[in-house]
Parts: sequence; C-alpha cells; structure tokens
Amino acid sequence: MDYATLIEVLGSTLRLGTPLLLACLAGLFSERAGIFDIGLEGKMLMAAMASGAVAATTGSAWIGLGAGIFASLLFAGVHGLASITFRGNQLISGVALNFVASGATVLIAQTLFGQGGRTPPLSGAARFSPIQLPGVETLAAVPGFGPFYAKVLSGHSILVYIALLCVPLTWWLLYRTRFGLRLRAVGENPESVDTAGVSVIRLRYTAVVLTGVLCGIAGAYMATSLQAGFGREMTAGRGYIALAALIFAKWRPWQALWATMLFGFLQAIALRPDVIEGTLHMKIPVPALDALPYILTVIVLAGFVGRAIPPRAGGQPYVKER
Amino acid sequence: DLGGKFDKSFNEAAFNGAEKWVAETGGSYKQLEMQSEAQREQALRRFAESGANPIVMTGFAFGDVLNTVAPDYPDTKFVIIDMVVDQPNVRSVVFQEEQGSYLVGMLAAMASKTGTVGFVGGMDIPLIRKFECGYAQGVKAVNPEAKVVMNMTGTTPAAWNDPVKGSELTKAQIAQGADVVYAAAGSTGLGILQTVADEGILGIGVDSNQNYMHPGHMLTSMVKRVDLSVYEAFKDGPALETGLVVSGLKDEGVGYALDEYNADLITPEMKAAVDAAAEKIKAGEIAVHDYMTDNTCPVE
Amino acid sequence: MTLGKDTGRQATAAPSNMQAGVPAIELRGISKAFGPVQANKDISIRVMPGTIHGIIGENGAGKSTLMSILYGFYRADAGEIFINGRPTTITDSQAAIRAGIGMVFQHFKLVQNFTVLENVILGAEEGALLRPSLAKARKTLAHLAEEYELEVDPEAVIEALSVGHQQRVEILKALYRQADILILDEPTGVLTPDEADHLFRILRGLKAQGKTIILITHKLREIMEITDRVSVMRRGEMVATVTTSETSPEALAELMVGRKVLLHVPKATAQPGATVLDVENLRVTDGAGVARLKGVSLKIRAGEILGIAGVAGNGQSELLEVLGGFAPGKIEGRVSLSGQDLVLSGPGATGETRRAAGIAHVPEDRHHLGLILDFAAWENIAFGYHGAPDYQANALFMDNDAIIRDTEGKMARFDVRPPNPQLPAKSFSGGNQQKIVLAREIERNPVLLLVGQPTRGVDIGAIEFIHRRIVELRDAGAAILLVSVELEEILSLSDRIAVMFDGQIMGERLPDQTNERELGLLMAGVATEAGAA
Amino acid sequence: MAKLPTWADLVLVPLISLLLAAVISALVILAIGGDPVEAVTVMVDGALGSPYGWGYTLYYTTSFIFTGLAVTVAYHAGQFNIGGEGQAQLGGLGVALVCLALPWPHWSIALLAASVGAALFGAAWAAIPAWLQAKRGSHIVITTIMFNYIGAALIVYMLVEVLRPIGQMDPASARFPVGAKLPNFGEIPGLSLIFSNKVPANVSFFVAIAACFAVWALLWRTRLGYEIRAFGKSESAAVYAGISPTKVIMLSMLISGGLAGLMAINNVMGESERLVQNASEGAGFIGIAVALMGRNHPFGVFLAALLFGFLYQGGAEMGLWTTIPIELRLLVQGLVILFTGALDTMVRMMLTPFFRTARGAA
Ligand SMILES: Nc1ncnc2c1ncn2[C@@H]1O[C@H](COP(=O)(O)OP(=O)(O)OP(=O)(O)O)[C@@H](O)[C@H]1O
Ligand SMILES: Nc1ncnc2c1ncn2[C@@H]1O[C@H](COP(=O)(O)OP(=O)(O)OP(=O)(O)O)[C@@H](O)[C@H]1O
Ligand SMILES: [Mg+2]
Ligand SMILES: [Mg+2]
Repeated sequence: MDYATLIEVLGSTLRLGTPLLLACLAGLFSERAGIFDIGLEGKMLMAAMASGAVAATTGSAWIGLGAGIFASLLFAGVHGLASITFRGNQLISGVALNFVASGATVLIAQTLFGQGGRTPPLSGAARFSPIQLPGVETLAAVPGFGPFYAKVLSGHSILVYIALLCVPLTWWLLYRTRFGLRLRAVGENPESVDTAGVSVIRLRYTAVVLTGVLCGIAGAYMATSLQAGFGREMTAGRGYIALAALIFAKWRPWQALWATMLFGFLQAIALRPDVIEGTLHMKIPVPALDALPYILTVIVLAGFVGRAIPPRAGGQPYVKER
Repeated sequence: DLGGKFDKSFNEAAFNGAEKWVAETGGSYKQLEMQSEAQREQALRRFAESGANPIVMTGFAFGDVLNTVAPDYPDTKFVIIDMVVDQPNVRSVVFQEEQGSYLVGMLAAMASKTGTVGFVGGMDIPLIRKFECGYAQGVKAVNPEAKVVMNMTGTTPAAWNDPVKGSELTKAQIAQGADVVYAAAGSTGLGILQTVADEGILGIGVDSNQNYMHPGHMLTSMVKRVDLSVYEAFKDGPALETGLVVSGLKDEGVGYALDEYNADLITPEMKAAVDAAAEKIKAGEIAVHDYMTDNTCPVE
Repeated sequence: MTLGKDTGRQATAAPSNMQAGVPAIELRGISKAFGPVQANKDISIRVMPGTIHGIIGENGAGKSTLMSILYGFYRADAGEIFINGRPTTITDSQAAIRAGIGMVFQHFKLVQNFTVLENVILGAEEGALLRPSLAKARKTLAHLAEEYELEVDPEAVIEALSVGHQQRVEILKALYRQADILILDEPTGVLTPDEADHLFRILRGLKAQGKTIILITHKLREIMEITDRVSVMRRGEMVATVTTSETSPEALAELMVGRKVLLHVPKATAQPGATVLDVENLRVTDGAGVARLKGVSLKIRAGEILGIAGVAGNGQSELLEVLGGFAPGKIEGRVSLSGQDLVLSGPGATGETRRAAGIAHVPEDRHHLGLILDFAAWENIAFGYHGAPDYQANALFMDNDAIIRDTEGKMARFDVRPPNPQLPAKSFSGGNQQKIVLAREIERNPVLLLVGQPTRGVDIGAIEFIHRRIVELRDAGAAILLVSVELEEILSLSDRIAVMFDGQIMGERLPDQTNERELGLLMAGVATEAGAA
Repeated sequence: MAKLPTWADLVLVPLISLLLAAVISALVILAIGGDPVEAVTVMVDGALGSPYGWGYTLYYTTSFIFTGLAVTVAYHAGQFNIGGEGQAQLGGLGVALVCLALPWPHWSIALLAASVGAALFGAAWAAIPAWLQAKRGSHIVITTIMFNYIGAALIVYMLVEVLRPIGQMDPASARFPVGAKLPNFGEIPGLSLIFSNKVPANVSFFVAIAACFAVWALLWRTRLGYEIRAFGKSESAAVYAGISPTKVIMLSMLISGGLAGLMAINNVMGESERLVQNASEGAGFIGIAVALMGRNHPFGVFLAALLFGFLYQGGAEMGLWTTIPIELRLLVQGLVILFTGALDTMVRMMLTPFFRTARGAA
C-alpha cells in the first residue's frame, strides 16, 4: 500500500469510524451508569430516518439533526422507562427496540415519501457539507504531513469534528466533574450513590438521555453527512459494532476513539480488497474482513488480551427492597 | 430486485414501464418488493395463485425459483428480465448491455481529462462484468492509453443497496485519478453519483436515464429499456409469446441518454463519434465482446 | 466543634440540647412491612445526645430495617421521627444527611474501584468540578484522622483495603458530612478483635466530642462494654429500653429471645466410635489470593458432634465448602473420610461426589445455597440427590411421583407446615424452609453431616426440633460438624468444641469444662492457659 | 407490589402485552393512513382463510417453534441466547452440505441425516459462546450477537466461494437432489385432501411438534433438565448441589443451538431446497418473542409460534394487498418482545389493582 492509498483509506476510516465513535460514546454513558444498551442500533436507525426525513422536508441539515436527536431520545426514553422505572430486562428492551426501529423507520419513511422506505436524496443545505480546515492550501504541500492533513483530517463534515471533540469532552465529564464521579459510581454500586443522598433514578435517566443525544447525532450523520438521505437498515449493524468497540475500549473514552477508528479502518479496507491483495500479496475473502471486528471483539471478551470488566452494576435494575 | 423499487435505476425502470401501461390502459397490477432471498418463491406463488397473468419479475435472482414455480402454473405466463429460464410459459428478456456500455465508455474516454475513468459495479457477477467489459472496450476504442479503474461493491445482493460503500469506492477511484465514473450498481449508484456530484467529477448512470439527478455532473446514462419490456409484457397480456428475447442497440433496447441535463457536456464531436459507433455496432462492423459468452474480457 | 463550613442543616449544636434534655433522636410508632414480613411494628425509642445507644436483637429482629428508615433508605409505613426535638420527615438519605445523620451499613456502600477520597466526596462534592472537592476532602480527612485515630490512605483504592479500613472510610464519609448522629449496623461482625478494639476507641472519641451514636449488634459483650443505654428488639417489636449499667447480659439475653436462655437439649453422653473425618493441615487460598484457611487439622469420630465456634468470616464457611466439595480457590492438605482420602479440588471435588461418599450438608445460607426458592418443595427435596437411584424411573427419566411421595413422608416426619409438596420453597417460613433442608440431608443416614448455622432466623419451636434431630442423628452413629456463631447453640449441642480464628483452630475445649468467656477470648484470637490443661 | 395469581401471570400478562402491542400497531396503521380493520381482515383471510394460507402459516410456525424452543432451553439455564439467528443460518449450511453430499434414496433417510447436520452445525455455532461463558465469563449475549454476524459472513463466503455452482450468478447453493425433497402437506396422505402440493408446510412440522414434547420431557422429566432449571434459578445453590456450571451451560447451549439449527430442515430442506443467503429471515430473533410470549414452556411456545406464524403470513398478505408495508411485522414483533420481556412489570402493575379490588369485593 503506497502512501497515497493509505491516506485515502485513512480518510475513509475517519468517515466510517465517526458513527461508530458517536454510538460507542453513547453506549459508554449508558453502561457506565449501569444500563446495558443493545439498542444503540435502533436509536441510530430512528435518528437517521428522522433526520433524513426532516432535512428533506425543511431543507436544513441542522433541523434534521435536531429531529434525529429527538427521535433517538424518544427511544432512549422508552428504554429508560423499561430498565429504570419498571426494572425490566435491559437486554430484552434493547433487542425489542431494535426491531421496533427496523419496522418503524420503513413504515414512516414509506408513508411520508412513498419511495420504498427511503427518504428523498438530500442536497445543498439539507446535508452537512465537508469543511476545509484552516491552512489546508499552505500545508498540503508539506511532504508527508501535508497530504495527511489535507486528505485525512480536513474535508469532513462538521459532525465528524463534533464526534472527535466528544472524546476529550466525555473524558473530562467522566473524570473531572461531579456528574462524572456520580455516574461512574452509579454504574459500580448504585447503593453507594443512594445512601449518599443522590438520586439513582435521576442519574440513570441523565445517562440515558446523553446516550440518546449521541445516538441521535450518529444517526443524523449517517443520513445527512455520510449519505444523502435515509435508506432502510442503513445503519447495517453499526450499533452492535459500537458495542463491540465499547468492550474493546473497556468503557473508556480515549480507548473508545482508538477502538472505533480501528473498526472504521477495518471497514475501510474491507471496501478495498484490491488494496489488501496488493499489500499482503494474498487474497482475503471479503466476508472474512467483514467479520473481523466481531471476531476481534470475541477475542477481547474471552479475556485473551486483558480482561474487559464491565461496570459492576451493569444490567441490574436498582431495587432497594428485596 | 433487492436494490429497492426506488433505486432510480433498474427496478424503477420496471416500475415506470408498469405505470405507463396503467396510464394507457387503465389496467391494474400488483407489485411486491423482495426483502430477502427466501421470500422469492412465496411471492411468486402468491401472484400465480391469485390469478395474476402475466407475472413479470426483474432480476437474475428469480431464475432458480422460477424454474421450479413455472411448471406448477402452466396457464400463467411469466416474464423474467436479465436471465434465461427455459420453460414453455416463460419469456426471458436479456439485454446486450455490452453495447450500450461500449457507447458510454467512449463518451467517458472522450470526456476524461486525466485519461483515467472508473467503473463501480454492484454485485460481482458475470452480468455486471459484462457491463464493465463493454465499457472498457468503449474506453479503449477512443483512447487505448486510458486507464479503467474497476471496483465491485460486494459479492451478495446487499451490494445493490450499499450507497455508503459506493460512495467510499468512488472516493477511492477519484483518488486514483478517475474523473468519470460509471455506476452500474442499483441503489448503490445513488451513493456513487452523489459522491461524483460532491467531488465535482462526471458520472454515468445506468438502466434508467439518471441524468436529471445531478445536472452538470451526469455525463450520460446507459439506458436499458426495462420499462419497455415490462410495458410490452403487460400489453401483450396473458397471450404473450414466450421464449428468449434479446434486446440491443438494434431495437433500441439499450443506448445512451442525451437530454437537457447533459446537453452541455456532450459536444457535437462526441455525439457524432458515438452515433457512428452505434451504427457500426448495429451493422455488425464493430463486434463488442460479451463477457458472459466466455467469462473473459479482451481488454483490461 | 465544626469541620468546614456549616451547610445549613437543621440540627443545632448538640450541647445545648443535652442540658435541655431533648433527645437527639426520637422515633414514635414506626412500622414497616416487606410484603408479608412485618419487619418493624410500632416502634418508639428515644436517644439522648452525646450517648452511645445500643440496639440488640436476634437475626431478623428488624434492627437494620429500623435504622434504614431513620436514614431514609427505606420509607416507614407509619410513624414519626424527631431529630433534636424537631419533627423531621426523612424521605431519602439526602434528608437524613441534612438532619445530621450518618450511617455505617452492615454491608458497606462503597464503590470498590474508587479511591477513599472519591468515596468520601461522593454526593458531598463542593461544586461541579472535582478538583476543589478532592483538595478540600484531603485536608479534612487529615484532620479527622488525627482527631479520631481514623487513619486511611486517602488515595488508596477501596478494593485494596482491609475490611476494617473500609469501615473507617464509611465512618469518615459520615463525619465528612458533619454527622452529629452516627448509626453503626453490626460494625464488629466483620472485624478482628484488634480492629474492633480500635473501633471502640474511635467511638469513645466521637462520644467525647458530643456525637450521638447508635450501635446495632447482637453481641452482648459489646453492649456491656461501650453503650450507655440499650434497646432490645424481638420479632419486629421493641421490647425494652434499659440503662446498661443497671442490667446484665443474662437479663438482656432473656429479653432478646423472649425466654430463659440456654435451652437444654436433652442429650445422652456421646458414644464416639471410629474416626470418620480426619482433616490434616488444610489450607485454602481464595481467588483474590487471600489465605482463608491456614492449616486446619481436626478429627471427628462416629457418634460425635464437633462444634466450631468463631466470629463469622474466620474460615468456617470455607471449611464447610471444602468438605462439601465446592470451595473455589487453591486447596492444599489432606482430608480423609473413614480412611478414604477425599479429592479436594478439580472435577472430583463436587457436591455430587461428596454426597456419594456419604457426606450430607446443611449449608449456612439456605436461601442462596440450600434451596431453590422458586422450586416446589418436592423439587427441593431432590436437590443434590436428583441423581439418587430411588428417584429415577429409568435410565432416561426421573421418577417425579416417587420424589413427591418421599417428600410427603419427609414433610410429615419433620412437621413441615403446610405439608404441601407442590408449594414453592419461597412460600414457607424460615423455620419450615430449614426443616425441608434438614429432612433432605438427614434422612439419607449420612456418615458425616456438615451443619452450618442450623437455626439462623428460625423460631424457638423449630430450634428445639432441629436440635433434637441433630442429636438423634449423632446417636444413630453419624459424625457431625456443627458451625455456628451462636455460642449457646455450640455449648448445648457439641460433644467437643473447636474455636476458629483467622483461618486457624485456636483450641479445642469440652463443653462442660469451658464457658462463654473463655470461648470468647479464643474467638478473639487470645490463647488462654486452659488450652494447656 | 402485591403478587398476581399464577394463572394471571401465565395467561393474562402475555395476553395484555399482546393487546398493548396490537393497540399500538393499530394506532400506527391509522397514523400512516391505513385501515386497521382492513389490515386485520386481510391478515386473517390470508393466513387462515384458505388451505393455502394455512400452508404458509404452519410453515412459519414450524420455524418459530424450533427457534422458540432454542431460546426456551437456554433461558431455563439462565442464558439469553440471542444467537438463534446465526445458529439457524449455520443449521442451513449443515442441511445443505448433507443434502448435496449424496443422491439420497429416500426423503426419510435424508431428513434424518439432514437433521443431524442441522443440529450439529447449529450446536457448533453455539458452542464457542457457551464455552467462553462457562470458562471465561464472557457475556453470552454479546458473544452470540457477534456470532450472528460472523455466521452471516461465513455463509456468504460459503455461498459465493464454495457452494455456488459454476455459471450461477446468485449466491446460492445448487438445488438439492430429488431424493432429499421433503413431502409437503399436499403430499402427505390425509392432509393432501385439504392442502395442495404448492404449500411449503412440510413434514418438519411434525418434527417440530416432537421437539416440543422432547424439550418438555427434557426440562421436567430428566436429570439434565432438573440441573438446567436449578442452575438457571440459582447458580450458587446449583454448585452446592454438585451441579457443574460448565456442564449445564455447555449442554443447554448446545441443545439450544441444535434446536435453532434444526429449523433449517423446514426452510432450507422443506421449502427452498437449496441454501440461499439469509435463509432464516430473522426467525432466530422471532424465537425470542415466541419464547417470551410462550412463557418459556414448550406448549406456550407452540401457541406463540402459531401466533407469530399467523402474524408472518398475514403480514405478508397485508404487504401484498394493502398499502401497509410489510415491515409492520417487525414493529409488532418488537412491541411484543418489549411488553412481554421488558415492560412486564408495568403490565403486572396495571393488572394488580384490578385483582386487589376483585379480591376485596369477594
Ligand atoms: N429489603 C427487604 N425486603 C424484604 N424483606 C426484608 C428486607 N429487609 C429485611 N427484610 C426482612 O425483614 C425482617 C427484618 O430484617 P432486618 O434486616 O431488619 O433484621 P436484623 O435485625 O437487622 O437482622 P440481622 O441481625 O440478621 O441483621 C427479616 O425477616 C428480613 O427477612
Ligand atoms: N430473603 C427472603 N427472600 C424471600 N422471602 C423471604 C425472605 N425472608 C423471608 N421470606 C419469606 O417471608 C415469610 C416470613 O419469613 P420469616 O423467616 O420471617 O418467617 P417466620 O415468621 O420467622 O417463620 P418461622 O417461625 O418458621 O421462622 C416467609 O414466607 C419467608 O419465606
Ligand atoms: Mg441487620
Ligand atoms: Mg423466622
């Protein structure tokens, strides 16, 4: 693989890794608060549909983004209701909401636009267009770094940069603020939070809301930035890959960045079997590349590369009275 | 096919053909979209059971199930597009896509400034190789030095419906210098052509006339008159003749699209060259190799 | 005496109240039910400021429930709370903290992978950012450590701390929130005697500073040692409140149990036979690398009951687990049953192989080990013996009817009420649940019976019944290993008594040649001269 | 919270959940401009109104029984097997390999061999997640999800690179030999009086019924079943009783995976007679809904599978003859899972006051 190709693949990596990153951080907030969320996929899908639909009708990507976040929050709310208020099974709730999203997105899009569950193609202000980082022209000429700056870092939509910014922000929130301390505590031992006079329920709902917002951005990115419109099942399992990345990252923000970018890279090179063949001098079946993120996750889960210990109270509804 | 009815390409063409028939005759028809491979047989049987006649299906993937279903309903006529099914009550319609692709290949080579053109196919099957091979032959006919960058989206029907991947592949081709990209990939093409427009190069649509999608960025479209085939099938009704129908340049079953959206991009010289080539193909003076006859392509 | 700034809580300085004779805490008519269980019934109590007030009661008497209500962790069904004479509604822990109440729970409420500092500031942060809170807490902790002998490394992660230190963190948490009233729920149950002594020094120091302390325990010795007044709870009710100096352990014990203590099990002298169980130098190291048993050796003969006394958590559970065939961790040493060596770890060491060898086991925790609460009584009767030949219809299927018939018989013989084999175990009362376990384990005439806490949370009638059955089994020639934290039970049932402390046997005594005081010392890890005798 | 009587818990809670899902679906249909009454009519008519409809309904039912039982067995061992989809896909591969291996002389022998192949492949796909759970504590929910994706990729590879006959374009295996063709309801003596030979419901329906009985006997009549249930209720107690966690997790998951795999004799061998991509069409996931609705009892699973069979066939008809998209099925499926599996406490809370007043009045 020559440098130009590498640059190209890395550019793809960032574009494809962004929705994973956003969803992964979404899952991080939820799981750190002790709420398992298999429903990242469904929330992204809903958000993609809503933002695609609203951006198409209003012509504004930003309004679309708002709609996406709203739709995702709706699902997050149901998940919160099921797992926090009604102390239901969080895994089942997530699975169920994914199915609801699969069905609802197509139903709604088909009803609104009659285009087979797709939303109309977006153009102009209805999409987030790429933005050039400052100094691209001058820096592009610098050998080595120049192309990297111009082609990998620059030229993405604003949502990509928002996603990247979310990483230090999440880290700061989690480890440097009162909210973060309480959030981490509630995922480890909700009783400690409760006896300290802090509401477990409110904390967990806050986490679920953050999850909803981030999934909303992720979905909107899919429909209004990566693509120009919503298509059925367009998230294509990204919610699950994000979950895998979260485990890979051991529930930590910076590691989440690296994990999602690794998975984004795997997706990017899976698009280019020709490049792999040229680099490795052997043919690797595309399905094997497609399966690689999942296989890596299983290996991590198996504890062969360091133990992935989830937040201790994860998945258990908080019940005071036996 | 799995690309979805509104792929603005193959399936939409079929849909338009049916709609045209409805508009003209006031007849009614039922349509069903496949969501998965396993549904095909049920859908086909359901239509046959309900007395629909004829039943038109688009896409090679129906071939196998049609082979088993057709004998069960000897009184029903079936039409399959893009596939040959040898049953007494089946009309098989195949197109000489290599011919149309040859023409758009020529246009691509003439429009290209870099001397590198691209092709993004959908699912990696001989049918799509046939598009690619015809295209490459056309390109080389104009500029033997030209480079054709070729990518397939995938190996399964999901490749018809993966705009994200289409978009990424297009970006990769642009990075390799391509400034004209031919999208033969169903709904995936939406992503390909979107990227073409975003990146300011030229694209070539497929099956339907897709020129209107991104005016100024659509060089042309390789039209394949699936709509006509469907229309004719419906018009013929239950009495339609079965057997193999091969449709090509000669009967205007394939061709390149020229309309107000791309008029500025096609110079008179280009049009003259292509039209001349079309005549020669019709006359048999230029033989465009059909990939599917021997699964090889004479040009790379 | 104030630490840091006053956060505007309702309580005013304690000394003025002390003079006025207003109780720091007054509860009136508190009731609380958990489904069918009436955990607290119309409880009233007054605690004067600057005193240490003890609350005693048997397991399940409702002590923890009462204190959780005071701390706002549970909500009372009825009743009122007055703090420093003022009616106070405590809806949640936040309200309790505002009212100046701090609580150290029986099961600590610490975040295991947080540092001491983080645990201390959790919920009592200074502002939205952590840094200033941490800085302040660091300073305050240093003060507190000096003042009350409450040293802990503020940067240490909780899971790396010993239990005693974790408890200190809980106390620090309360003090950091400027609690004037401190509730400690069974603080010494998990402590070594040294640690307990240290704790009591801390408590005396706190008292000297005018803090009010409520101490929950069921250890009479501690009550006598440190409290000013003591309340006794029995079966959800408050039966008496007395001044400690005016009462005696015997009187308290009688109040606690509701009858004359030291129930004498009618028991003939043992006729010990051949050695059945021979344990030599048994060592167990758990998954976390902590040594749980440090070279235990003991022998039990046929027709003999060996009682193991000790504070909970000194290795008794591990001993039962190893013998019962399901101890995790690393196990070394030698155990033989009637001369046959037992496999101690690996696939050969399971409950199944132990039962096949003739070892029956009434576990300490019937809810988590002995029973499947959702299973019907008959399914629980087969539990562990589900492979027994008399329960099989053929090679493929179990004979459920045979099990149900067997259960009916066992229920009748053990007076399990109601005698309905189809009822799930969870709908029996504690005593009847225990009888089901006992019937299952005893009636197969084991060579060795392991019994852990046979009468924990069981009413008096059932206690007598259970004790009699254990003695009968002994008389039938079984060797019995009895583990109990109740000294009376040990003294009345055992033919020999071994005391465990810190994973070791501190000594062996004969029941008629020792007393609670001596056993208590051994349990505290203090070797006595009598050991030589 | 007061407890409900057992019968209410077993019957009323699922029914109310279903009702809630139905009401929401009806509202959705109204919202998208459809007519719920028409939708139900079309569904009932299409699924139950003709032998043809029944032929499809029972065909779907068969698949759902297998995957529902798969979830049930795992559930009783305290394991949530979301991997039914992948296991069913792999089962299809097993069936295909067996059917294509020999020119089978008679369908009964082929069925036997294919069942073994299906169950083995399905079980194998459950084995790794099970082992990781038992030995390394890896969360089985996540690993089985991962294995669904890995399985899908493996099937694509097998279809594209290995099983696709030369010259064929669609990624599918060759047709199975005639000897491997299972009799459908139109070809079974007796049933052929009702059904035409064009229905896909086939003899594997009876295998599914047999599987219901087998699972019931396994869980409530055998030692292994006893151990599975005991372990599922309380791991610590099970260990005290000498039950090996590894054994229970492994065996229950192997049986679960085997059952999910077995559904391939219905769809792959009985219907399509070749292996196509995504042959199980989400039936593995529907198994979750079926098991939850059926309260994890084989008889309940049978009834719930019938219900979902109806929903699937009826939904297909609805998608065909009304303007309501077929995706409504997914919505209903999701809602049923949501209400029975995650919001069951809410449903119980809704019912409790009713029972309290009923009892108080009595
Ligand atoms: N959260 C709960 N849910 C249901 N029942 C409970 C709960 N907490 C306590 N109980 C029941 O209430 C009764 C009183 O329990 P409590 O914990 O207050 O007793 P205790 O006196 O503290 O006993 P111990 O000495 O064992 O700590 C017991 O029967 C217990 O089973
Ligand atoms: N931790 C628990 N979990 C579930 N149920 C419990 C728990 N503790 C008590 N119960 C149930 O609460 C009821 C009362 O139990 P408890 O042990 O207090 O009975 P009891 O009145 O003391 O009876 P007995 O005199 O036989 O001991 C019983 O039905 C018992 O099974
Ligand atoms: Mg207590
Ligand atoms: Mg009791």
